[in-house]
Amino acid sequence: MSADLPVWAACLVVGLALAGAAVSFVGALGLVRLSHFYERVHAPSLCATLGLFLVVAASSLFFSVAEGRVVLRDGLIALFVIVTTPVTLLLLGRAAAYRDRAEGHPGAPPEP
Amino acid sequence: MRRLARLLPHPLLSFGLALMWLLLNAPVTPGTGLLALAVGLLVPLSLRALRPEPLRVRAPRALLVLAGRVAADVVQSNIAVGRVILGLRPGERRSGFVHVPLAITSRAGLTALAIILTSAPGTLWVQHDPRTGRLLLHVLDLDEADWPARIKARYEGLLLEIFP
Amino acid sequence: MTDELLVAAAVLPFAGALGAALLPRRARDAAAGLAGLSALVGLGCVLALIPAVASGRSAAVSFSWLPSLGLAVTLRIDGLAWLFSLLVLGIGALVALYARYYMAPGDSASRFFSLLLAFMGAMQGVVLAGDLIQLVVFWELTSLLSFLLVGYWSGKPQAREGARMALTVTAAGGLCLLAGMILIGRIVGSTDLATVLASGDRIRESPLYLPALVLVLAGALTKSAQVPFHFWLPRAMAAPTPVSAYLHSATLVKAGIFLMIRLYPVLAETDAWYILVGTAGVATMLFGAWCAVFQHDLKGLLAYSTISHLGLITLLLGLDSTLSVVAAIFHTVNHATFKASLFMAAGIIDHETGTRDLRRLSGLRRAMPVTATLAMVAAAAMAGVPLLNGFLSKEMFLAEAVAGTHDRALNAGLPLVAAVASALSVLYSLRFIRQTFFGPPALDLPRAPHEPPRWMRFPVEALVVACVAVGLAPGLIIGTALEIAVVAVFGERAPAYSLSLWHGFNLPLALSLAALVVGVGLYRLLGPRIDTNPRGGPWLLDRLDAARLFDRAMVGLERGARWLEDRLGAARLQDQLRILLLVALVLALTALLHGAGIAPATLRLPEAGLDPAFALLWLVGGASAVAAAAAAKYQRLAAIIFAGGAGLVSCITFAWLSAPDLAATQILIEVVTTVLLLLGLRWLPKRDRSIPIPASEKPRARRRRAADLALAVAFGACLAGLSYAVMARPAGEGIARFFVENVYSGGGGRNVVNVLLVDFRAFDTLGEITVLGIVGLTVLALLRRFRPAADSLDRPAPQRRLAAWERAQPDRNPGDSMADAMRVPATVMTWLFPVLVVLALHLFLRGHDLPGGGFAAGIALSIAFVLQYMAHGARWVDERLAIRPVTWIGCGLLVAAGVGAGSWLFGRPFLTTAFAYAEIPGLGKIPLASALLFDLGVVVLVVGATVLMLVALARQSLRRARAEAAGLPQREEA
Amino acid sequence: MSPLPLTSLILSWGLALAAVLLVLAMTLCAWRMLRGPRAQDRVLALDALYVNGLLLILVLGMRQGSGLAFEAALIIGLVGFTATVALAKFLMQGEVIR
Amino acid sequence: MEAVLAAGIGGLAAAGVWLILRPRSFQVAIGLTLLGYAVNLFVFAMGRLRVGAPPVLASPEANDPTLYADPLPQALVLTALVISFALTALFLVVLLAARGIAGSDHVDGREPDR
Amino acid sequence: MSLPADHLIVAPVVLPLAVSGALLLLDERRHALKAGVSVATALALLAIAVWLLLAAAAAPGALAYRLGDWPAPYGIVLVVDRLSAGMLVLASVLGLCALVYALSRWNRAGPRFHALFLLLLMGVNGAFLTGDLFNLFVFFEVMLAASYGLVLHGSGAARIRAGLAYIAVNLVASLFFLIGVSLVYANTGTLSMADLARRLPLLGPAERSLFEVGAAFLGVTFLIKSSLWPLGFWLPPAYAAASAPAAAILSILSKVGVYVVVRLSLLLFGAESGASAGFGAQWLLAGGIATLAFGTFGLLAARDLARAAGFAVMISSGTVLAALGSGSAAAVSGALFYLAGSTLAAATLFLLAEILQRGRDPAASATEAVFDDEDLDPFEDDDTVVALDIPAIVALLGAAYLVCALMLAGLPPLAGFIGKLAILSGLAGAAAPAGPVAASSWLLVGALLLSGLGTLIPLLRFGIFNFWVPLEGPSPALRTAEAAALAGLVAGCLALSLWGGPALAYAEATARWLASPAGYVDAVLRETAR
Ligand code: NA
Ligand code: NA
Repeated sequence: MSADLPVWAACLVVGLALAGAAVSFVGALGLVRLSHFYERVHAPSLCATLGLFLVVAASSLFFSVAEGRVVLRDGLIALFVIVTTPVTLLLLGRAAAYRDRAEGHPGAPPEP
Repeated sequence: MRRLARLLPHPLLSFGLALMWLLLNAPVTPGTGLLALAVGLLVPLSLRALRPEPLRVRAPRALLVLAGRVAADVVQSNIAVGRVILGLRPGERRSGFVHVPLAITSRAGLTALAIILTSAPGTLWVQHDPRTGRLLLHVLDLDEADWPARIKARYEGLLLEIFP
Repeated sequence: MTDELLVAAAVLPFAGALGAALLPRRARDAAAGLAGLSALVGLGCVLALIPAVASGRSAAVSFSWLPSLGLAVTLRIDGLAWLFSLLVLGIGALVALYARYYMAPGDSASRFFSLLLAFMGAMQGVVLAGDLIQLVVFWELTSLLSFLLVGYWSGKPQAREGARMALTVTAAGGLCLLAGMILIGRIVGSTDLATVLASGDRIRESPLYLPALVLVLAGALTKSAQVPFHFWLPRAMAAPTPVSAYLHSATLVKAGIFLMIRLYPVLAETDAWYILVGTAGVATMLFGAWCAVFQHDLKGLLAYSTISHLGLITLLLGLDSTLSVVAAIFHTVNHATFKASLFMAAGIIDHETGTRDLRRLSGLRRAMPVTATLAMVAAAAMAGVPLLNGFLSKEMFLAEAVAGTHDRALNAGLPLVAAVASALSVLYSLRFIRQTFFGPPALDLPRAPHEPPRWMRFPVEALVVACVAVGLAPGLIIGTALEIAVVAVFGERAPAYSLSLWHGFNLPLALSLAALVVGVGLYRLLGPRIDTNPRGGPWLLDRLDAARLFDRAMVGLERGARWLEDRLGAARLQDQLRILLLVALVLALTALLHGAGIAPATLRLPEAGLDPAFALLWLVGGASAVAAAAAAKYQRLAAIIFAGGAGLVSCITFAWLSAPDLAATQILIEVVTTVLLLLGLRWLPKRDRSIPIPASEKPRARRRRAADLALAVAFGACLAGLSYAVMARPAGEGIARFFVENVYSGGGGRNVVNVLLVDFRAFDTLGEITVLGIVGLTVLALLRRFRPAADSLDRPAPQRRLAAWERAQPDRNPGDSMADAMRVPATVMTWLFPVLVVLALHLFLRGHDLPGGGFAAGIALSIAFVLQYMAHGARWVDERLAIRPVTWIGCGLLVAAGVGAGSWLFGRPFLTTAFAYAEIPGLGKIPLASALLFDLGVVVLVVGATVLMLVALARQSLRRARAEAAGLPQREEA
Repeated sequence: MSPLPLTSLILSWGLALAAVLLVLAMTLCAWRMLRGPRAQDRVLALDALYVNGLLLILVLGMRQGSGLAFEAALIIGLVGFTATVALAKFLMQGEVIR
Repeated sequence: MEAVLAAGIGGLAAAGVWLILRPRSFQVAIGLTLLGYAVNLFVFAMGRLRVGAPPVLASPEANDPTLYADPLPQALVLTALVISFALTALFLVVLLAARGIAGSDHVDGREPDR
Repeated sequence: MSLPADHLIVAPVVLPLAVSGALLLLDERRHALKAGVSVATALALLAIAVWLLLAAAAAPGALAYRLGDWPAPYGIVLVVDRLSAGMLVLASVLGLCALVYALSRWNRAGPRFHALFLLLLMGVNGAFLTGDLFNLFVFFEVMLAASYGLVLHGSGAARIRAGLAYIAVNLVASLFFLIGVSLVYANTGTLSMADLARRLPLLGPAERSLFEVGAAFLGVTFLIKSSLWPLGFWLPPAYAAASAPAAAILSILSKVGVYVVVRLSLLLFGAESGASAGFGAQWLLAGGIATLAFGTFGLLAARDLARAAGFAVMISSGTVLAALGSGSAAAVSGALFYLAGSTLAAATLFLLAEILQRGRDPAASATEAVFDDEDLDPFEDDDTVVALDIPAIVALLGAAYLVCALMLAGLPPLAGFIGKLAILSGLAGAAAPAGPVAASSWLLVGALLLSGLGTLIPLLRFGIFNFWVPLEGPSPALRTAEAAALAGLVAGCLALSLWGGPALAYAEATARWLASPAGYVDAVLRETAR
């Protein structure tokens, strides 16, 4: 199946996929490198936005070319991740804020 | 009109779901088209019991502008945060909380803003007080921009237009 | 005619028992009459059978019973059986009459007489058994009925204990007997009595002879109360006296004797027989006699004297001479008559005076002269006084004892033993008579004594007359009967013997007279000292109380069993699981080593080599698993998170390795499981790290953990090794190819896994959803009664903290903050509801051709519901959505089962699917498969069950609100 | 339909590399998840793990030239957040559903 | 692949077994979950591993069994997956009920005597 | 598959399933209707089972039912032969009686009792009928899931505590089952039991080794269910804690494990199965004897009757398995007969235990349900129940107890004795006195006899305590439903004793049928083309 791809498409697909994977990797690296929770919380967004876009684009391109028609269903994944990930992060941020405040943590956020 | 509203309480949602169905079941055939129509008509009725505030989008143009802006900002902040993670950002970096006074009060508008801010790397929606309209935001790089001003300038106006 | 008579003799008592059982409780006359009539008619039948059993003949009648075991119910009568049958029925009739007067009006007569008759039937069964196994059956029945009869007055502790002991000992003996009979059956190849009796040499020559003998004797000796199994008999004296008279003198205890005589031709006349039976007999005779001397209780005295006489009979049987067997049979009959009459007399005394204590009784001769006379005659027979039947058989015994025809060690002392036993017998008989009937009238008896009713005394009279008659004219009265029995046992070997009163002055007579004199002398010498014997037990032997030893053994048995159960079992779950895993491991390894094993060369090297990404992925998976294992004790939330990581890795593995359906389902289940665990975690308060383990426990705990670790690693290695061994070998030709080849043509779909689930193996799926439904119902039941631990009933700490803070703020009310926090997420989650519905629909409709299917759809839909609960809280959703999960479950089951049953309409088996590609103009081909309907049932049920589980758990949080409404005090954070 | 060697070379190596990168990203997320130190860190890492897993499945789909893994990815994208939301809510309120 | 998956199965199983031998019922619940993963993968592995061969016919005609991974173990795992999910849920609820009634989360319903 | 009556083969599964589905749609409070429907269903199941038994006895081979119309090794096939039909009848009798007993009050002790109960019957029936190894797993799970529900039915501390352990052990067992099934499939390529029997002799050495490992895992699973020592420690506490009707019906559950061991070991490891012949027999023999011993110790040590009944269940399983392991066909036929009798008796004992316990110790908290604020006490109307008069009660209970005790101790003249006798004479080779008898067989003979005594002694103690020690206060109340259930079970025991000859002949024919598995294989695989 993969054999049906022309070289340009293969290059493009691989380029997009690698770029996406790299961005995600950087995001994951941020999860490790950044120093505390409120900083770390920004890192996974890389995976969930640009990393995701690029990989989804690669996938869409791959299957569009392979199947000879426009395949956009992977875009749905991107859409849903975009909508749902913030819910998690937002709740997590809020939860962390409560917990830090309750414990009198020095880095606790101020009341709004 | 009222009858249409009862039949199609959430037209935008109906459209979205039908589109979703078509995307999932591509390539489009008459059969899937018919099913998509059914999905668009029937599934939103499932919301009837939950009684959410109906979603009305007022300014389609503003929506497009906003989408473009968000896309650009997301890419930009991806790069910015990536640099921070990789240690490529020169100089001292401070992260911290900022308060942003918001004029938006609609549920949809706030939700859209929360999604935008939280999706974009570098900003995190932490807490919003509907009484005062104040938003507590965590920012990875405080020096990158004047965050309250930037948010109000780039998003709030458009959002107020879209979701009055 | 013979057959009918035989059957009647065997069945009549049982029929009578049934009749008596149906009588009203208090119908004494009717019940006793029925009993007497049954016995007498039976007796008539037996007497009428004389021609059939005369001169060594026998008759038998057989009924099919267990043909596959080669067993039939065979009634067989020969001389021996005939004689014993007469005894059983004759004395039975007398006892029935006696019992009519003995039993109190308040006693349940129907129960008593029906049990008595049933016992009579069981004895008849033993006696008439034509098959060894059948004999055991009736043997055990006699034990059982004796248990019920001894325990008739169950309100008395002694009755209960006596009954229990009697049954325990005799039933144990019966089990031995069964084993022995099975051995004999194995030796002979049949348990038919006639066959067995004809195979004496074969049995005695078999290597199994000794075990068979020991087992049979264990049965016979327990039943006949031989030392050391004698102790149950005195305890059984708690029975009503008619029972003692019948069972404990005439019948039950004679069953053992009967059995020894019955099998004498095949088991006896060997050294083993001589030693075992002879020793038991000597010991029992002397021991019983000695103990009898010291009894203060009338019935106790009679019981021990019975033991002694049974020992005498056993000894006779052990002597291995045909003549002594004749003596044994003769003494059995004689003992039955005088002992039954003595028991009845004792019963009369007890009945009329209210006591059986020899020390309290005195001078009854004046109040009840007739009874006194009868008792004196019977006692004289027991003592072996000339002119009475006891004298004759004892004469025969003494003759055998002095004959010493066999050069065997035991025989040398036999005359002395015989004399001593006889003297003791005289002593206790004298004591019985002297202290009951003579001396000054007792003044402090519970009741004023007088003669019993006329017909109560009649049985005693009859028996005493028999004693005298036999004693005076033995040949006339009993000669024929004895002859018939002896010939039945020995056939042509039957010895010549003389049954007459006078054999001239010889050594046995001298011994007899000496015993009389010594006995009387001993009584004069020891009588008063026995009465004042403080311990009550026999001199020298009073510490040797076998009954107490038995009691102690029973307690010990219970304790020992408890100890063993403790040692051999595992009460704690952890230990049980350890054992389970260990056994599985050991058996798996044994199985692996049992076969040829797996040569390493047969393992194919993986084709694709190693994908580093996959290895790295499993590094993540493995680390998550290990971390979950480490965190589950104190950091439960972390453990849930880590398990989620491991689940995700599994999901990706499925996706990687060509199992898209599994990947989708795994991730859905993963999500639901996480939510479920979190819902549960709310009710599990934090574990306190500070619970200290005492220092003394630490090494043990460490050892246990090390062992567990070893077990865990071993089990993991076992699974890893097994899976590698399988994966590294090519698959053989299996049934799988059929599914791929037929999935489209036969199943109408392209997704083989889905078609397997809804068509090829839809029955599995039907069961699977049933499990889900059942679990849903069980969860519902449990949670309806759920009582949270006190420490988790309160609102969780974060909420309490927040509420306290909110109260302190001027512009906030409790709950505001949370509502604010949930505003944005709730909006998203609400609008996702229809999206998830579409997802579920998509998964459902495409499942037959592409990954998806009913189960995935159902879970997706459930998640849609659960998201609403998470977004808005239980009460909010409950107000808006009327979810009836139980109805959903019921509908799901009905739809799935109904679709399956639909194929019956077309004459096809359950769950046969039909599909067609409908051509609809303008829409193209649309696949229509009945499997889709089945899958709809799956969806409905999955939604019902999953939502039920999640929501039932979630609603528990409302308890607090209900509790508040009920006015229970709540703790608030200060 | 013999495969073009260059295409399949590019695709197999490139996508393999992408897969390795994504698995490495997962490894980093897992490290944070195991390391903590706080529960919110772990939940955050799990969420990232899910997203990276989703991307990995998409890349695997391309590697294998099969669109059949799409559903799994779609489900992770649409439903996977439920688990992390539940965890976050638990952290915030001490219970998932009030 | 085979060796890695085998090792993974072993790791999951070992972690699961360790946990089910622990005294706290929650540990046992997590242990059963992990052991469940291990066993599901084990069952799956019994069909041998194939990459890029999902048992979904590319076209109605392409029904050569060698083209596809063995579908049967997958179907079995799917059934087992559902059942083990249900029973995990049940175990959890029983655990809660036991915790509520006994006041202890020890698997024996009471703290061991020391 | 042309006659409508053929479909009755699947009815023992489908009927309870459909009825319980329908019952779930009814309102919780319609007790009378539900009770009527459930009892009617149980009666129908009994009738169907009897019909199948007669059909199986008349048929030369087995009756196979191809679900979904798929041919045998591929699709799932239900198989009715003498063994499965006999087990179905046993389960139906127990089910009916336990259900009737529950009508007195237990059906109101928790929600959805009838549905759970019928689904348990469905699982048990399915396990007896199925000819497919994985389908067996599914029905095991159905049966177990329902049994979890029933063990916990009525709630209460003891039940929940015991239920937790019960569930944990059985969950582990289920995992072993999966491991075993998949290993079997991986190395033989089939799941159909008949197909397995056909393929087994042809296996290569490595496949055979791995297959045997799978068989070992399966064996452990089934032996856990049949509560073989040392795998069965879960049973007595769980059964003792369960409500009486639940315990009564659960006593068939352990026999499902026994059934499967009998079925599979004779089908797969008979003389014709090549190198695997006799696989596991020594383990069964040793384990069976150990179970007999342990069960007897437990029974001797038991402090309450329900627990004693649990150990009686263990002893019964141990007896059958040891007889199976002895390798004597005659002993197997005896064991099958014994299985039926001892199961009925143990179930009766569970019911009696509750009634007696109720009378002796009204405040017994162990069996008392715990009720929370949201539910009314379902037993609150107990006082208004009209009970039978006292002497009749004591007589009936006493007779029932006596029958139980005799059956379990194997004393004459009841079926317990006949069964034990058949086993013993089978072991002693009475039918073939020429051949030697293994020492292990003699050991088993001894163990069986001693265990009989060890059963008698404690049952005697309990009996004397419960029936003879005078009671202070009112004597036990016996509701009519309870009396009917007891009478039914006792009648079953007596019928088995009275018609011991035909029943034993049936068991013998069954053992003979099982000893030559070719008939089974042929019947299932006869039609291979669709
Ligand atoms: Na962000
Ligand atoms: Na006196």
